[in-house]
Amino acid sequence: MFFQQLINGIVLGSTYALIALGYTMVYGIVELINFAHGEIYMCGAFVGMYLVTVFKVPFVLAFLVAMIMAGLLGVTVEFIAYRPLRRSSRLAALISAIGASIFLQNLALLVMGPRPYSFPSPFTPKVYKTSLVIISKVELIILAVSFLLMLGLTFLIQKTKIGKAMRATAQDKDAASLMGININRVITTTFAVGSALGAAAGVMVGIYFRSVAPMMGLMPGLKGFVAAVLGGIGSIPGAMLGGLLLGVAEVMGAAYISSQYRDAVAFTILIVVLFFKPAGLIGRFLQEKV
Amino acid sequence: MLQERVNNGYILDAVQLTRSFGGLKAVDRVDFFIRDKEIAGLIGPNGAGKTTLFNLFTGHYQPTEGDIYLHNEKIGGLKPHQITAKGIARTFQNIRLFGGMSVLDNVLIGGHSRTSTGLLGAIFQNSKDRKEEKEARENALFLLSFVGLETKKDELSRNLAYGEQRRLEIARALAADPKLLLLDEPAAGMNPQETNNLMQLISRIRDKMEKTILLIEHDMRVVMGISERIAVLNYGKKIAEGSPQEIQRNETVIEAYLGVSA
Amino acid sequence: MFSAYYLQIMILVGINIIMATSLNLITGFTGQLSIGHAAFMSLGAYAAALATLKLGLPFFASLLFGALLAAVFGVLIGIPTLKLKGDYLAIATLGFGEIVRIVFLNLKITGGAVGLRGIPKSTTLLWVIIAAILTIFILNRILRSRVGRALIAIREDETAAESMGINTTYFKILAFGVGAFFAGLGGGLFSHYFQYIHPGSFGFLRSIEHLCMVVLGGMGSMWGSIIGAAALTAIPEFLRASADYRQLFYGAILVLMMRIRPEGIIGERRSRRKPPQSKDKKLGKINIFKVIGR
Amino acid sequence: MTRKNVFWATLLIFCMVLVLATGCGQPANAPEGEGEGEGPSAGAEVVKVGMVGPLTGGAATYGTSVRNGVQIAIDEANENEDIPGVVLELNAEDTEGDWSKAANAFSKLIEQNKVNVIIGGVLSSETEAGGPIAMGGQIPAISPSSTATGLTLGNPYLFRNCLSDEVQASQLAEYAVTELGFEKFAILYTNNDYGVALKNAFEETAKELAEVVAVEAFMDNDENFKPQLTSIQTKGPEAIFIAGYYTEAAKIAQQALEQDLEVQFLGADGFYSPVLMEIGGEAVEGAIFTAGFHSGDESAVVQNFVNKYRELFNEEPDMFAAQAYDAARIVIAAMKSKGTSAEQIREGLAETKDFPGITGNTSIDEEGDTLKDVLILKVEEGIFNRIR
Repeated sequence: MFFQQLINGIVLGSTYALIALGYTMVYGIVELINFAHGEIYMCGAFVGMYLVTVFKVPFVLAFLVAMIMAGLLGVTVEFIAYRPLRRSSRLAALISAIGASIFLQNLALLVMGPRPYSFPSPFTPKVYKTSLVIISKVELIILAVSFLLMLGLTFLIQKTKIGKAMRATAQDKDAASLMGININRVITTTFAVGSALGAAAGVMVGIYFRSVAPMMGLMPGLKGFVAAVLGGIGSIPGAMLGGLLLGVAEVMGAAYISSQYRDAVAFTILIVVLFFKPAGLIGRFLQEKV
Repeated sequence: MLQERVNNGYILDAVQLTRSFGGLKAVDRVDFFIRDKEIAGLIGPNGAGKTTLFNLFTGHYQPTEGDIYLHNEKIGGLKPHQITAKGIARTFQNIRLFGGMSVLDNVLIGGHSRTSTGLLGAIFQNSKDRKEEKEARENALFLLSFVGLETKKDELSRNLAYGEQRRLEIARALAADPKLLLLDEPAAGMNPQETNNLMQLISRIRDKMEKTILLIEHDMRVVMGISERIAVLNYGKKIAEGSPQEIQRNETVIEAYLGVSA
Repeated sequence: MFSAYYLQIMILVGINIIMATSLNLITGFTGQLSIGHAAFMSLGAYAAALATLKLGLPFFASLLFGALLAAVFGVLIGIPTLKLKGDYLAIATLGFGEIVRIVFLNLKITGGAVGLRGIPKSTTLLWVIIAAILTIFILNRILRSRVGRALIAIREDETAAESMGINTTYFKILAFGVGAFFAGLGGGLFSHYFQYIHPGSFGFLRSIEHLCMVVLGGMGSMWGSIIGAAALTAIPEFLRASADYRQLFYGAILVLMMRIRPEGIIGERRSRRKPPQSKDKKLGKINIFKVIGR
Repeated sequence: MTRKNVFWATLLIFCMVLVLATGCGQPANAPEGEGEGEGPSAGAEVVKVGMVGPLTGGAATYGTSVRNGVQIAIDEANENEDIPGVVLELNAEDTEGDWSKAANAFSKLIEQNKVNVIIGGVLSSETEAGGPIAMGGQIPAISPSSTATGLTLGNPYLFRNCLSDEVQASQLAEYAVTELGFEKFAILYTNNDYGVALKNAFEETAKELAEVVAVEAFMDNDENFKPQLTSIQTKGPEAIFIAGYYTEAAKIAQQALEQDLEVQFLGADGFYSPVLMEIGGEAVEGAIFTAGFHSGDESAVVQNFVNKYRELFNEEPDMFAAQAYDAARIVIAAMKSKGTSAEQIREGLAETKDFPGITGNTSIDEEGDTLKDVLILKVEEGIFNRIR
């Protein structure tokens, strides 16, 4: 049972990790907790579901279109709700983000109605059994896609020009700007990429759990944020690790401690980790210069 | 808890003080003392470990090795607020005022360790607390007039001019009624006129208020002009110590600054 | 006389003023971002309700009991603040809030998922007004004293505050304790007004609502929190007129208000720019040649 | 900067105006040309019926169904002029699923809208918070779905129209043991008042008659049930009783299938929604659950409701909608027999006896609780069939 639960945790954790990446990228660049990220995840899932069920678009194409649309949405949200507040206090931006989140959630509710939509799996259901674990095809696909996306993101950030610009901006916005980096473009790209990853998570969770609903972003959004902090917010490997750890912690908490206290266990682990590593697992704790 | 030590007449005495950051020894076995009521200077090229030494004295860093004694009482390992209460106050290299607070409030905070009103005192405000607050205000206003900022007392400190901010930092540190005042580059960024005023102010603090002063300063006119004794740090080590005249003639010091190998 | 509806809104405004001003002490004045204020409220609400129901304490004593219990937990959650800063602290408080909610959801004595019913309706508008005024009065006294200055100094510059002899750890915990005390008081009033409590109303969305009140009103402004609490209690009720579009408008209004006044309704404009830096030190380096060469 | 601010401020004010404008047009189903002598409502007295429930937030799907059900009942009554000289107007208020906001909604409906009766709240916590307010305002309220034990006790203004959790869970347990022959049960319940009450009742009966090998919990709006299912799987039950609503039940069944956990799924009236099959697909095939409503019932009232619901809202009704429809019809019947004032409605509700509802014959006892027949349904080839 332990290995089965571990697999359960890793699959859940990899979806958290994908959501956490969106938070952490945005945070790394603009130090903003993008509260509307959970809603972007939801919108991505809706776009994917709509394309597949209504327009009969092949799944892979729908997946990519959902990512692009969510990227555009992320950029729009940044433009309307965050950009005007870039020089204001961080909390003002946070409240604006919360407002954007409420707005998007209820827009979806008005347009789509409150009932969950079914998101039929594009894959023929199949289960792989070994002596230790049972894993389904969808789960394997989620793991593979998450892994590929994370690999792609790492490549984007480490090897490409825009990735370098992102890293430079994350280090020091003013200096990056002096070096001729177009900060606005970097921020736009960050929001687009982060949102696209969120949408990828949304679509995959949609097919995994076979449903899409306007409120589906609320809890995963929160969990993704927690995962990002757990790993060390602003750190990309941290988000991946934090997501996996949170997923495994939640599953193990439910399995071995109490399913009633599942989230309490996960949050206790969070607080304990932060107590010993005040800047998350991978985050650097910058000793303030006196 | 605090070890006593033989009285040697020093207000501050650091023995074999070392502080490492990873492999780097920012301060390396430095012996350093300050006599009561003197103005001492600490100089050295950038990155020599001067501010690290300050941070060790004020408890912002814990010494890796060695001890610090304030009036023969061991203070190494204490927290900054405990050290302030024991009588060391400081200013910062890159001004750290409480920008959103008024000038007067900044000085009142300086007096934090000399007052005692707690939560219940704040709420019920009996006569003792009211008296304490009144005295603290009077003292703060006196210090503001001492540094020449009495007319600005209600302004937000972040709206002050640069030189005024430097002086406010000094007033704030004085409000802690320290035995030893540490000034970290007080003249940085000042014009010659402001620098002159600052030198006079520092001398007055020692003479009128009878404080001991240690300053880090790059402006040699200031250091040489008012210090009675100067220590020179380079690469975390103390390379020279003596009167301004001795330091100016010291070969090692000139080398350290010019970077010429002998 | 007011209709019972307006009376209810006024009572909620009063309770929210207590919540917002007490959170303002922690977040606005001391600068410790907390997204777990609802947890203190629920602790006070449950403790006061249980004190009334199980111990038979009079209303006033129950309120005090709830507030004190919340304060104890405030101190407990204040302890991780020794190390955590900014968003990490925010997340820890959020986690704490969720833990409290889940515990209340599963405990027998609190009625668990069914909630706790049969609490006597002792809260009246007069009680709420007295409590709110008392809260504001006490918080104001604290803020204008040595203690308050120390708290604000921690917000402005923690390192410098410590250098001024302020035991930052102690004062941060104190801020959490005092903030939680009044949040617990608000919770006690809340439970004795609705006669029923359930953990569902004390989730992180409620904490965020409190934070919105503080930020919208203006961080570190007592009047700001009062206005913010009143506005964010009244606006959703006012928006009931827009039926299905209510929450949509609510979200849009939050975004717009922040755009118009990022510093809050009452609050000074402060930018994220860095404090003035000392000028280039190379100037000093050149000086030494002059002096030594002389 | 300032000019920009003026722009945004204008936008904000514009929004506010829009709010008011939409607000004025809000009573969507208020009869057109009220009091102007048009149509059947000429000179008719308008009686307002309030509705309280979650129309936004995580539970919005249940609240919306309730509103839809009530809407149909009221439209019908107005069309048929069931109560001569009276036009009913629905005033729905949102709670966001938060009971303290439900209290505001109750208050507002009573004091501002001056409703004579309220249908709601939907969630038990909403009704718990609203009950005292209804009593204070002397306005009767009838909840279509709040199943919490003892909810209506000591409150003469509070009624409900739903199956009792205790009754349906214990009947199902009995049925599962005696008729279906199961001996080892697992329970997976949602950690809210509904799930807990069902779990307790089922566990009690099932333990008397057979064995309960595992009890696991989940939260409202959860999506991932793998850890609980994995734990349950190791205990090898023959049947799992899911004490929760259809969205979660469908996902549980789905994930159990993926995990090769082949068991009989049992449930309660929370299963009753087409969403169960839409999301659950193959996995929920064969699931057995208790319900008060069956859309396959050939009776005219049921078919009338189902058809109207499809026509108006373009979807199949669920359990909430059906019970809300009945609750509203019980209210209308009370108005017909006693009168339309709040006190008269209260008397009428209290005396409800053998009301022929689409959710079965309904009587209200002296405590305001409902007595109803319990049906047992089974999912067969994607539709619900009645098996008892």
